[in-house]
Amino acid sequence: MASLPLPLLDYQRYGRQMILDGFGLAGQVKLKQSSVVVVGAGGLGCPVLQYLAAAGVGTIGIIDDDIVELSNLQRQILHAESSLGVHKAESAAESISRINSSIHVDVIKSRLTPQNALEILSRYNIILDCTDNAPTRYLLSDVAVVLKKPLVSGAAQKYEGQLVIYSLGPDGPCYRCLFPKPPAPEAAGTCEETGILGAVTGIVGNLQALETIKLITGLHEMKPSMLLFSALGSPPFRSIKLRSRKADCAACGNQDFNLNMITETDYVQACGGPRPDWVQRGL
Amino acid sequence: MASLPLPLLDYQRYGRQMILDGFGLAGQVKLKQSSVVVVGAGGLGCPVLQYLAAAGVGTIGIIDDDIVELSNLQRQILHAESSLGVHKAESAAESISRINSSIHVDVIKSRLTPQNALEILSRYNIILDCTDNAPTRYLLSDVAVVLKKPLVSGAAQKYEGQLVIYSLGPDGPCYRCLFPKPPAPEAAGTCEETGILGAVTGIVGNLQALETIKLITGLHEMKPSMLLFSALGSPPFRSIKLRSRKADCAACGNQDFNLNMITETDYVQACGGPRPDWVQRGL
Amino acid sequence: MSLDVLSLKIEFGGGLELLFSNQRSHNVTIPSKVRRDDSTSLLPLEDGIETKPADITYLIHHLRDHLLKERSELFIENKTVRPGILVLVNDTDWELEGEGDYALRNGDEIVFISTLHGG
Amino acid sequence: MSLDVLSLKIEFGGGLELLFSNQRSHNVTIPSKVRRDDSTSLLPLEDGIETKPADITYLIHHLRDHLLKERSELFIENKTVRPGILVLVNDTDWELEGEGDYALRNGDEIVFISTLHGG
Ligand SMILES: [Zn+2]
Ligand SMILES: [Zn+2]
Repeated sequence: MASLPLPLLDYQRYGRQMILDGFGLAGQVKLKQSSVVVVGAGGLGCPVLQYLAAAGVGTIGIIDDDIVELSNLQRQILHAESSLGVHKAESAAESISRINSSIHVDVIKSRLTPQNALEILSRYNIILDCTDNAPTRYLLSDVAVVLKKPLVSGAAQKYEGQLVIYSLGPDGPCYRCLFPKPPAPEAAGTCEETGILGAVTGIVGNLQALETIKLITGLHEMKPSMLLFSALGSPPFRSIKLRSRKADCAACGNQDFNLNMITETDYVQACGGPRPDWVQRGL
Repeated sequence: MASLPLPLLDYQRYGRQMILDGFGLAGQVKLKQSSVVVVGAGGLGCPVLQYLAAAGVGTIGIIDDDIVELSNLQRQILHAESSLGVHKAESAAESISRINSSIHVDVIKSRLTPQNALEILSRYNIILDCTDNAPTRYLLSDVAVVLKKPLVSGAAQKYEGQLVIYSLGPDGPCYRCLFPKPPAPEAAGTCEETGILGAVTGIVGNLQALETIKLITGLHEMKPSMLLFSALGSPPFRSIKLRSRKADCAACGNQDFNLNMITETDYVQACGGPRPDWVQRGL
Repeated sequence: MSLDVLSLKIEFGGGLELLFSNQRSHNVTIPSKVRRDDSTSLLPLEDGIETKPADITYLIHHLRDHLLKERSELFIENKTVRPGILVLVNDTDWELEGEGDYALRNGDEIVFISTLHGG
Repeated sequence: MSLDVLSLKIEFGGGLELLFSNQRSHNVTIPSKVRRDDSTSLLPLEDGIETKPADITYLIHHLRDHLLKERSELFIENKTVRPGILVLVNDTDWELEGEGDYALRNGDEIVFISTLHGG
């Protein structure tokens, strides 16, 4: 007797998305077989993890070395009051396992560094940037270039959000194509504490989850674009057509760009700080 | 000694939003003093409740008479596997209390009907339509007109979402201004089962939470508009400038429109079904 | 308006695209001067036929006759769109633009969107 | 281009608006022909002065000299925008439009957006 491609109960659990045009059983099987790593279990990572787990992504890695603090609860909705003091990666893993116990979750509580990033991230099909600082954003982009994996990158600050998939297909730009030089730290306003509205991280995180599901199921249009969001803007969303990969990009334009060059790059200097937050503090 | 407008720990918990331009301590106090009712604890209601609770809305009503089923878990992210068989309103209340135990939550497990809607909804400042059927949408709009309260209305189906605030300010249109006649049920494709992607409900629900927070804190521009979302569209979002209230609207254009007329209106016939789902089954 | 034809961008959403080859975006060309009775015959306008500048009411008939694939009652009713459909003219509610009487201009984008009820 | 001046819609985002009176949207009018050295004096162009059609490089200087309220080093660096700022021409990445050399047209919408790092 031939076995079903999915457990019988999965047809019931995921039926409402499996009946969608262009999704189907094939889409659900792809989700189950895919592996995704979410870097940062903070404001962006929480909604991302929630919807990836609910949709049935088979393997999810969660990287965060930070612990849950009271000031996080205003937006990091996988962490409860009872999780204060617990590692975010653990708290998030427990929350998404409550939604869906059938998915495999890797909890990674170590700091992502130029030394370990390539090895850790190589285990996954898609990388999600849910971090909160420029050095890690450059590091993730460089790793995605080397691994030739798409990087679904979200950012949120104050009332605004931004979303780009870097290294999308053979021609999509990397982060360095758009921003070759890191901004000076005083210009970034990001190594310091800034305000953030929870629902803004929620919207960007949900959009990251959606783009990831589109990539896995083959529903994505695969054209490089940037989505800008401003909670107080009118209109609130703006879609931007982006350049292709740049031939003179220090990362993706360089045939010889490799692991060693990443390790040698001074990501610390990149943000100007003496001790960068390699791992996402969940802004 | 004068008492603080907020408990001391609240400054820590909500600090990241209180430091935002135009938000401040005043915004946080307004959130704490406000009451919001979420009709439907399904695909839209779950993310809405999560972010309203996290942001510190003081009183939240949850109306849903349905129970959690396996097919809900793909998108209704406040319900866990352990909640199967539990009332959605209860399950959702428990989940948001884990995030924020300081808010007051009303659990309403009765069906919303033309007979009880006015009494129940009158207790709250803002009404959120997170339902899944046309009759309840007309009922909520009519009640919002009578009560002169804004109705933050979200809808999601397949890969698409829509967002409007009805009865916004003195001139904003109601649902009947835009759609005077209910569609025939075969045209609506909504009394039947349709597919839905979880992240789409997440995005619309998050936007509903955001609009609600903007209304409460005074950050809203107060211009009637509709936001259209298509997960596969390019661009994915479209903002529409909407008409003002219509002088000949059967509801908001009628000075005499009142409670009794609502009760008399045949909402059942409106959707063509013999037994409408007054309460949201969390599509 | 000196053009003989108008080129329009038409978009369908909220499930309406299912009636139009399951395709959301269409480019449609219509005459700039049309029969006042909204009939959409492509034959030349003869002397004595009453005409008007092409408006949205005409466009609705044109789409029904030349683009719609099935079940016209899910799109048109009593010479206008059926209840539950909102029409947008260049991202503005058509009610602000004169509804069916809005005189179309070359390059206009007209969106037909069905209201969603799910959640 | 026969106009003497160009009317542009300028928008700032990602925190850049803080440098411009904390206002996201601005309407800006600039000459259609400007000094090749990007100096933004409003005095008439005399004979012998080298000129060029107004481009984005000129606009950046114009905004610095006539709209910026503080800390120009957070907006301009080496005759272009500082690292971390993306420029959009009518919702398209300026790199696809020739970057600073893009010749501005009346009615263009130019957006300056600072990349966000938070999460
Ligand atoms: Zn590159
Ligand atoms: Zn009305």
